[in-house]
This record gives sequence, structure tokens and C-alpha cells, in this order.
Amino acid sequence: MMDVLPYLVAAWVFLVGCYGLATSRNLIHAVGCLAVCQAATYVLLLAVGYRKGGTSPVFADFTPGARAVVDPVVQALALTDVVVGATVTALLLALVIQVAKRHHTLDPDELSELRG
Amino acid sequence: MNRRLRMWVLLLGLAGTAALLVAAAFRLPAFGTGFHPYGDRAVHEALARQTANTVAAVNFDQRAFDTLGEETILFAAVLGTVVLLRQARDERHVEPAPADVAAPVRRYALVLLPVTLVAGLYIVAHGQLTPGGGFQGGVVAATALHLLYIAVDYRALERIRPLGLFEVGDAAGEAAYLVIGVAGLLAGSSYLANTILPHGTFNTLSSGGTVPLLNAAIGMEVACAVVVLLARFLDQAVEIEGEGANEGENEGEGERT
Amino acid sequence: MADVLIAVALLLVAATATAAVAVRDPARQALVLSVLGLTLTLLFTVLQAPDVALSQLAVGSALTPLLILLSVRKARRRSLDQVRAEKEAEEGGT
Amino acid sequence: MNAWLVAAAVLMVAGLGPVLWCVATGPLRRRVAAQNTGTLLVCLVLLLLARGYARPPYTDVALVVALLGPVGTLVYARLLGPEMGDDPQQGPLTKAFAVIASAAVVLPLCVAEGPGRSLVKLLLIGAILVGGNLISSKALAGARPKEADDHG
Repeated sequence: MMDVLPYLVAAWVFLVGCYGLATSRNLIHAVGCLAVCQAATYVLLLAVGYRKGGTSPVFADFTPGARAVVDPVVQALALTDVVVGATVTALLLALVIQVAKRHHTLDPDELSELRG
Repeated sequence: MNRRLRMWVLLLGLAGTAALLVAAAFRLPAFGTGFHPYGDRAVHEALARQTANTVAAVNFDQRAFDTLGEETILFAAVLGTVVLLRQARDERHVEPAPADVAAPVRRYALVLLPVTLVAGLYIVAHGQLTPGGGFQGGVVAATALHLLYIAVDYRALERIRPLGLFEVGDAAGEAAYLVIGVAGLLAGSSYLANTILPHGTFNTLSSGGTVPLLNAAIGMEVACAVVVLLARFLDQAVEIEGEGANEGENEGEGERT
Repeated sequence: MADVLIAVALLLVAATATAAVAVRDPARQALVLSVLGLTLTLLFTVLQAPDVALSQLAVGSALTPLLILLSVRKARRRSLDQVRAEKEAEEGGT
Repeated sequence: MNAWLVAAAVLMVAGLGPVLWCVATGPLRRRVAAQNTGTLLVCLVLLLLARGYARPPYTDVALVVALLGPVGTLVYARLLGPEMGDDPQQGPLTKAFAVIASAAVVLPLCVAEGPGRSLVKLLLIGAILVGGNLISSKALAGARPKEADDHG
């Protein structure tokens, strides 16, 4: 079970985020759901890079080679994306604020009705 | 398309994606596998360049060009937010009323402000040794400044926050990254190559060649970017009123904490 | 033991993510999202990725919730402004 | 397998499970209080993990939680204060739990650590954690509805 559990959790988090995104009645809530989807990618990346019995590849407190280490490449991918993802969330929220200013509603359904 | 039909389409799509993802999960290498060819090579390279934190080495040495791309996305996202949230012609600026903050909260936040700032700078500076680096430390340092908003109020934050300077700092961080990259070219190697500086002694602050410099550049950019972002959002939420607003009352900073 | 820790962290993340989607009010969702950030921090630490944990923590504990709450506040003020303006227009008409 | 990791796992299940439930349900004030307790628990778990994996650098993550966790709660108290005005106040039990849990985790860690720089760091994290948690509980209890405000 442990062989696939992390991948299944990543899939579940992604799907649940997508469901929330599609059924959301509030654009701010939708942006939050997108953040959940993003979290799924981090879980998947780090799960791929894990090595049983390994420790983090930071050699500040032990000599290289003394312990097995996990994959640093996927960690580097995830780490930059976390911060960049936050600024993209900010950009989306700025768009939502603009929508609220122009159309006085945050409900995506009402917005599509506006456009006719 | 009505709501009901849309729901069915959604559920169908989710079920299909779920089936594919589960099928893929069982075909992936088992969780915790010992086979990490890229990881092993990355660790080997990082140690050859005397960088103790191999994650930082991957980010700022082996894949430094990719990080430049990430950084540019960040820069563009901040620029977009600034453009979207500027004060429109039909809006006006209203001074928020001073907030009434409980004395212990104020004292706590004012004591913690320098501590958090130092912690942020520590995380940036030790990025090549211990977990951390420019991305994380930058956010922590920027959050530290906003303790002033919690401790006093938004006006106090505005007074010590020359926003123009932070906007310049954001661009300067990005530019510093580019310049360090070009320095690699000028030194006769390739763009962003970690060859212009000696790699130093393993596990000391000056190890890793250009890794600490790039870390500092990213730290500056991220910190300034977060300050600018939050400034725009705070302006919108606290200060800028729409056309229909009543001059007399403002919802700014009245409540107690 | 390491496997148990990872499994617990994974299940916590799954449960928190579900809760974050199920809570429909954005302000309340921001709270669940910050707990999601915390559980992700734990998961990344047990997956031996303290760098990513630190990143997630810096962003998830204060920055994202603050952005969401400020957006909620701005959107609410917009609608308040709108209601007020309509009321004024009505009073002007009668 | 060692006792520190077992303790961390127990704290995760027994601590964060209820926290998650309280954050997702109930009145707003209880939700914010639960989030506050959540940051405290995560910090303690991280300290236990750093010890359990024998990796001192991991304590940096715990330090950042101790610093930024209360900031998040103070933000909630400031921005959601008007909304949770009428919600029932949290009893003294939450505060007592915060102090007792922190002491129960940090003191054994200090004993295991022995004198040195890491001990100072550990005590510092513990102090920031407890102080921050108590202050943010206080701020949370002081958050009042807007109507009671004297402005305007």
C-alpha cells in the first residue's frame, strides 16, 4: 500500500481541488481551490524523489556518503514553485478584485449571465 | 448548459482523470525507490562545487537558468498585480483611522519585528549550507516588515516603507541575477556558469562560488516583491474607496485587535 | 516508523485539502488553507525536504491568508459601497 | 525507529486531527483559535522530528513556524475581528494546553540535547512559541464586533 499511497494522495488532492474549482460560487474561493491543486503537484514531486531510509541532501551536519540521501532535483523544482505560485495567486486575486469592481459580483455564474 | 448537465460532465471528467491517475500511480516506480540517477549526479556535482546544501546547488548552479525563468514569472506576476491594483480614476484615497491595538500585542510585535527580519536574512545568507535560501528568506523578511501593520496600523507601515525603493529593489534583484549570469559569459565560460568565483571551503559561508550571490539577488527580489504585492492589496483593502463611498465613515482600521 | 509518519502526514494533507474545498466561505477557507500549509510543511519534512517545507511555511502561514483576507475585505467593501450608492440614489429619487 | 518519532506521530494524530475538525467547523472564533493551536502543534512536531531524524538543521523550520505562526493568527484577529464578535470566548483550557504541551515537548528535548548552542536555540524557540501563542490568544479574545467600536 505504501508503494502507491503518496501518488494516490496527490491524485486525490488534485481532483478534489478541481472539483472545488469547477463548482465554486465565489471567485476568491476558486483561487483557494487552485492553491489546493498546486499543493498536489508538490506532493507528487517530492513523493517521486523520496528514497527509503534517506535523509535530506543538506550536508551541513554529516559527512557526504555517511547516509543515503533523497533526490535534490525534485526538491529544487518544488521549492521555487511554492514561492512563484504564491505570487501567481496574488495576480489571480488582483484579477478577482478587478472583476468585483467592474461587475459587483464574485459569482462565476452571474458573471457568465452578464456577458449574455 | 444548465447546472445539472454541467455537474454530470464534471463528474464524468473527474472520474476519467481519476482512473488515469490511479492507473499511472501503479506504473510509477514504487514510492521510496533507491533508483535516483539524476539525484545522485546532482549530489555529486554539488559536492564537487563545495556546496553543502545540494538543493541550493541545483537551483542556483546546475539549473540556474531555469531559476531565472521562475524568477521572471515572479517578476511578471508582481508587475501584473501592480498594474491591476493601481488606483483607478474613479477612486479616491482615504486616510484610515488609527487602529487601537492592545498594548501586549504591540510590544510583542515590535520585539518580534527585528527578530523575524534577522531570521529572514539568516535564512538567505545560509542558503548554501542549511535548508533555506533566497526564496524562503525573502518571504520571511518581507513578512517581518508587516508586523508593523499588526503592531501599530497601516499608516505606521507606510511611513517606514518607501514603496518606490522596494519597487526599484525588486527590479535590481532581477537585474543582479542577470548581471551575475553575464559575468560568467565575460569570464570566458557560459551564461550563469559557476566559474567566476573560487568555490571556497566546504561548509563555510563563502563556499559554493556564485550560489550565495544568486541567493542574495533572489532574496532581495522576493522580499521586495512581497512588500510591493502586499502594499497594493493593503492599499486596496484599507485606503482606496470606490465612487459610491461616503466620505464621513471609513471601514479602514477602526477595529481593535 | 518513517513509513508510519509519512502515511499519517499524507492522510492529514488529504483530509485538510478536502476540508479546504468543502468550506465555501472564502474567509473561513483561508483558515483551512493555512492549516493545509502547515500539514504540507510536516509532510515535506517527513519526506526529508526541509527546503521545500520552509518555502511552504513562509508562504502558507501568513502571506496567502493575508492576501485572501484582504481580497475578501475589498470585495465586501465594494458591495457595501454599491448598496450605499443605490440607497443614496433611491433617496435622491423620492 | 525511536521514541522521538513515535511522539511526533502521536502528536500529529491526536493533536492535528482535532485541530483540523475545529478549523473546518463551528463558530469563527473557535476556528481561528484552532488554527493558532495548529501552528503550536506543528512547531512541536517539527522539533521532535529534528531530534528524531538526528538532523539539527531541521530546527530552522521550527524556528520559522514559531516566528510566523502567531503573525498569521494576529492577521486573522485583526481582519476577522468584526465578524467573530458574538462568538463564545475560548476558555482558559486552550492556553493551559499550549503551555503544558510546549513544556512537555521542549524540556525533554533540552535534557536530551545537553548544554551548548543548540540548547540555547531550543530554549529560544520554546520561548518565542509560548509567548507568541499566548499573545495571539489574547488578541483573539480581545477582538470585538465593529458596533462596539468608538470610531465614526
